[in-house]
Amino acid sequence: MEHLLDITGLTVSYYTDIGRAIALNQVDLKLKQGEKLGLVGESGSGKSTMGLAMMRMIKPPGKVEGGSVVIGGVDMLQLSDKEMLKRRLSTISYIPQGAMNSLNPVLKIKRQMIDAYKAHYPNHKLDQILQLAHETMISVELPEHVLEMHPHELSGGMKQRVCIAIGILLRPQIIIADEPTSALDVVTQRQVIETLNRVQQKIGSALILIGHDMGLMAQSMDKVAVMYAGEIVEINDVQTVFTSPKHPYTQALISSLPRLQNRGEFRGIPGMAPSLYRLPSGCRFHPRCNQQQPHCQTTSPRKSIFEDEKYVTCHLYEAS
Amino acid sequence: MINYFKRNISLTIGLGLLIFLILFTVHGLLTIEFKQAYPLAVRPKQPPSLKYLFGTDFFGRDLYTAMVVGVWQTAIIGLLAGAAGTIIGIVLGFISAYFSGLVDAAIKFICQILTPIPAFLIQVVIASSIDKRDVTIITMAVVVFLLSWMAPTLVIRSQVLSMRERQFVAVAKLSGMNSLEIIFKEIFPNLLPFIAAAFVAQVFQAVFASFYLAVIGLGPLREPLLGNTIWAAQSQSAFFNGWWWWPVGPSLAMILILGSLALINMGLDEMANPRIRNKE
Amino acid sequence: MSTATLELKNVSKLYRVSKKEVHALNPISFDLLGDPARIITVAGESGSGKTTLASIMLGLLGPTTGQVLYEGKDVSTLSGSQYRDFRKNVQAVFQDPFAVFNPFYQVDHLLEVPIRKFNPGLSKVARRKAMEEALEAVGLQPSEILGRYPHQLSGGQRQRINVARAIVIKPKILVADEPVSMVDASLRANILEALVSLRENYKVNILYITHDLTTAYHVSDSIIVLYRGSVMEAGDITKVVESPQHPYTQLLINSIPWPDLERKWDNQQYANPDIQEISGSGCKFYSRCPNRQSGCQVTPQLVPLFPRHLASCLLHQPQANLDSNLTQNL
Amino acid sequence: MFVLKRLLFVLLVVWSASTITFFIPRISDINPIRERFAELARLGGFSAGELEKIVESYSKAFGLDKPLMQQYFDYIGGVMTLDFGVSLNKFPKTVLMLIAESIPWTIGLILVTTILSFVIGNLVGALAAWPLSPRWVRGISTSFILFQGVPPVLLAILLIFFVAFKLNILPIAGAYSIGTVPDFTFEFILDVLRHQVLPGIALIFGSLGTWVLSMRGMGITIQGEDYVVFAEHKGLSSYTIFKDYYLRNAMLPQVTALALALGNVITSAIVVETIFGLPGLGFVLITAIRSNDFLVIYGIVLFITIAVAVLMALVELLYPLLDPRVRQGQE
Repeated sequence: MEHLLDITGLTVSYYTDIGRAIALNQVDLKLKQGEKLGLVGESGSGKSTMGLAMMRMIKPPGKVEGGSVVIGGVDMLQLSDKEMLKRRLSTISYIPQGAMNSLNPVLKIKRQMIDAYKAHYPNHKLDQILQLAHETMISVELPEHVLEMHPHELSGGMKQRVCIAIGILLRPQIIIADEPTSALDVVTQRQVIETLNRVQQKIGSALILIGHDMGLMAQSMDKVAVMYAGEIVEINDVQTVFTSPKHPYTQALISSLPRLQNRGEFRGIPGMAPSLYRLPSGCRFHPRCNQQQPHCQTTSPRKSIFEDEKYVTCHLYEAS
Repeated sequence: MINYFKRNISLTIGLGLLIFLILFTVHGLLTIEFKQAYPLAVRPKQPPSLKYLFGTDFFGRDLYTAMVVGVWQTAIIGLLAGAAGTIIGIVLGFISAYFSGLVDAAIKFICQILTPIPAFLIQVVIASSIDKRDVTIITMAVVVFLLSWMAPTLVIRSQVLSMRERQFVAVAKLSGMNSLEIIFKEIFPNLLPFIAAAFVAQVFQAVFASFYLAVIGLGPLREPLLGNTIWAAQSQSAFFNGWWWWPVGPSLAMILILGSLALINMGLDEMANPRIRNKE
Repeated sequence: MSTATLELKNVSKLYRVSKKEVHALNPISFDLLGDPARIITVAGESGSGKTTLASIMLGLLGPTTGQVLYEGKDVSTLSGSQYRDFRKNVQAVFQDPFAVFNPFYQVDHLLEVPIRKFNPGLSKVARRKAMEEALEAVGLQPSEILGRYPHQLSGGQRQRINVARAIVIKPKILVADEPVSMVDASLRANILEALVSLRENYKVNILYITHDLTTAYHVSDSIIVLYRGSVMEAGDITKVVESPQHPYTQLLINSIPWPDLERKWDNQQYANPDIQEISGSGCKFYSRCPNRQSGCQVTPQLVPLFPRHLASCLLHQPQANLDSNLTQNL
Repeated sequence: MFVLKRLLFVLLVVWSASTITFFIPRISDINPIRERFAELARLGGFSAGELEKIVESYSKAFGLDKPLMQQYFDYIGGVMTLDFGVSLNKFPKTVLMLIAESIPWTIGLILVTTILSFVIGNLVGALAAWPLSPRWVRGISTSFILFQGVPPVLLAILLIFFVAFKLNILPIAGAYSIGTVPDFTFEFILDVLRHQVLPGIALIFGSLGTWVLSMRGMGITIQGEDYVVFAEHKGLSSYTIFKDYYLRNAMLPQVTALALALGNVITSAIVVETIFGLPGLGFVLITAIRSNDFLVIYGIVLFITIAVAVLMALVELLYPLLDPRVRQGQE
């Protein structure tokens, strides 16, 4: 089956005074229409860079050094700047992490939605746009009068839903939500995630939820991609990730989770994530791996691909 | 260290200019005859030449000597008024932030009421109320200082207040430090860049203000302060009479002084708020 | 009954924000007993008053009404040596692992000050040794930590240094204000483990303040659920988490994204948290409550429902034979 | 309520300024009238005995013989009703009349130069911080910033030297050419404008750098804000982002800064006026200083203080129109 999103060999580096930090290294990711993927990893694992690279929003000192991001047959990285401007929000949209500050404080919500719309369809009539804005507000469960308000009059959860409303305004094929609930209370978090799921279902787009909360992934995602030090080490359906994780890092991550059953057990992952400036040789996880083998230190593992574009990058699975 | 200077260009250039000015003045002070900076010492109205590097004026003063003395006097006014303003600012700022409540409200209120009053104009009132024959370099410094302590007070107060809300202060309290220790050991070291910037800004303001007062004829008339020289040149219509060197020399010297202070101030700002560091 | 180490008597806090009164904390009373050492969670959303409660207990903030008693004496009137004793024994770990460090100093400063203050007789070598021991106790390599500046360390390392600071002092009570919320998920377990071992090895009573009920469930013995400054439910942690009685607690627990495919969110729709909340008398949760009734305009009392399980909701009848004292139920 | 508060603040500012100007001369025990007439006496008008008599009668006329507190209340009352007394030098002209005659020149100069330097400075500063700007914009901004340390007065002197004296393109001083009669003819207006060019340039460039510098700093902060980044994610054109998301927000603190800078703006303008011999407030002030016309000095100082305080209050009252967050806070 044709994939909606096909990322291959995506590589991004940041160049600073200290040297080159490889934030993404040869990442592959495929996604079908309507699929919901959770992208998890600790801070510095490259999950946000992944989202920005898909939007082509990597800015200096960052640099996309290779690979392709093909959406519906078109490689985003090959488009002209002007064409890419048109694709943002209409083909692929991004719901930011800091909803608290992602809305322009001096403009009404209405105006910020109209701006977004007009940037793509400058000739459409205003009442037509407003009609759509109203519908979109309803679909994120916000009262219509929010359109007439300024951001500071809204609560955190409402602001986040306004951001979702702007994100889905043009019915994009792919929605990337970057930790959309990190600053919200659990009750609000649940509602925002549920709203996100509902609108995703309604417009039938693919959804990528970036985050570090495995709980949210378990609650609402179909697939989970686990990132470690700039690479996807495992990508699998949510069932497999939680019940029989393959990669030793995923295994450690899953067993460190606090659940109802394992009260009072603490299983942290020993060691620290490596600095992106000084990555270990061979497998990037080998210094912290409990199933380390001699060749892990020298050779990078290859992908072991299972059916339906799922894979794990670990020497343990290379033979099979 | 050297790398930092490479990055903070304005600080580097500003300090460079300052060092040049210091060398110029020190060398000058060691070689000049002071009395040539005062009237009737040399042949009047001479354009710049090898003998009179910067020319001489209508009253028979050697303008090179006058400039050396003028820069020196400017430095005294700037440092005195600047230091006094900064110290008052630190003391009041800390008192205000430390005691909070009524004391703070009073200090803040007074500063806020005084800030909109154009300081220069009040300085004009003060300076014009002093018997002109008594005006000295020190009185200039005092006049300038009297209305310039509010800005550093407000700056340091707000910095101490924001610093006091920082969590490391709460932790220091939990670790058993008393209020005085917290102020001097925890807060004060972090304020050093701000205090340095406030001091330089204060010196800049003092030099600026005393210069303005002198330019409109409210300086110590007998001294060859840079502003006084310009005022004298203006009142003798130097440009109309073709004595262009008379006002231009001191003007350039003043530009160098204020320019170096402004650059150092910019550099210190950058140091205190690295967030604003330009990414160029 | 032995003297409580720290006793809160009708403590409340009222803020005045431009003429509006905000009840950050409504009167609350409970004691933290010295023995046996326990971990008590104070849970709530932002604005629930949990951080205000922490600041009052630490003596960083004065209560509007009521008293905080340390070993029976009002904290605000403690004399020099008594105050030092209070300071030494009531300590904290804060949320932000960076903000607690003074950027001017090396990280040693954070550990050295309390040793110097509370153990003035120690020699330099002995101080160094105490610092090293504390760092090792939280699983850090002293040689990798001492002499560094805070920005040179990772968030997880910094937060463990904070716990080490508490170990150095060996307090009787530790207030841990959201100690893991700004730390990566994979490192949380290490820090929580360090906290639990403080309780085990040093008999430290810990007040664990959090909005995250999953970690609370894992580390603590009992819980106080706050909502807009009032206690909604309190008691044994397993009882409250496994069978919550107050509609607010139910909502909270139902909203937890358990990392568990067996425990998925149900399809129930809850009252929108964005709706305008009415302030004034009555149950604080009234405007959001799915079960609200006309009687809810009266402020409900915190009453016992089961042994070691209290709730303040009119839906539930108090069990008259049980103790309604909050301390006894924790 | 808010308006009332601002008004009270203005009154307090004016009250403290007039208190200062009232007491300072009295502390320094200079009798302005004696000072004035002593100078006339030196020039040989009358004898020392006559001087005392004249001083006494004038003191009576000015109410200087009344008790100090009485004088003080009269004075404050006068200031609040813009009655600053009479000029000693140009008797019987009142101070207010002198101000009224000269102020159009000053207002014209200040208005034009402040608007120009504020607009140009902020635009250049904003562009300099904008990552998509061409390199030369940054070059221009840096050169403007270098002017920041140079007071307008010094620029004025250098401009007179290079442009008026050396190149002789523009007049050295004066408001209009000597010998022309003030009239509303085209030639006369052109002549006036020609005379305003150099003072104008001096004032604009003297304050431009400050705006460029502060706006550039502000701009660097704002462009990292989440809402600017989100605007990019929305696919907005860089023009829209620059105008509505970046510039509008970065301008807010600059407007407040403008209110605070008013005092300096006016100070610079009146000093530059004296350098060019323009017949504005500065000229009246310097004439008064030279001739010990104290009431004129105090009158001008207080008048400007009132103007600055009122303008600052106006900016603060208008600010909510720009920033909806403040708007709500007030209601």
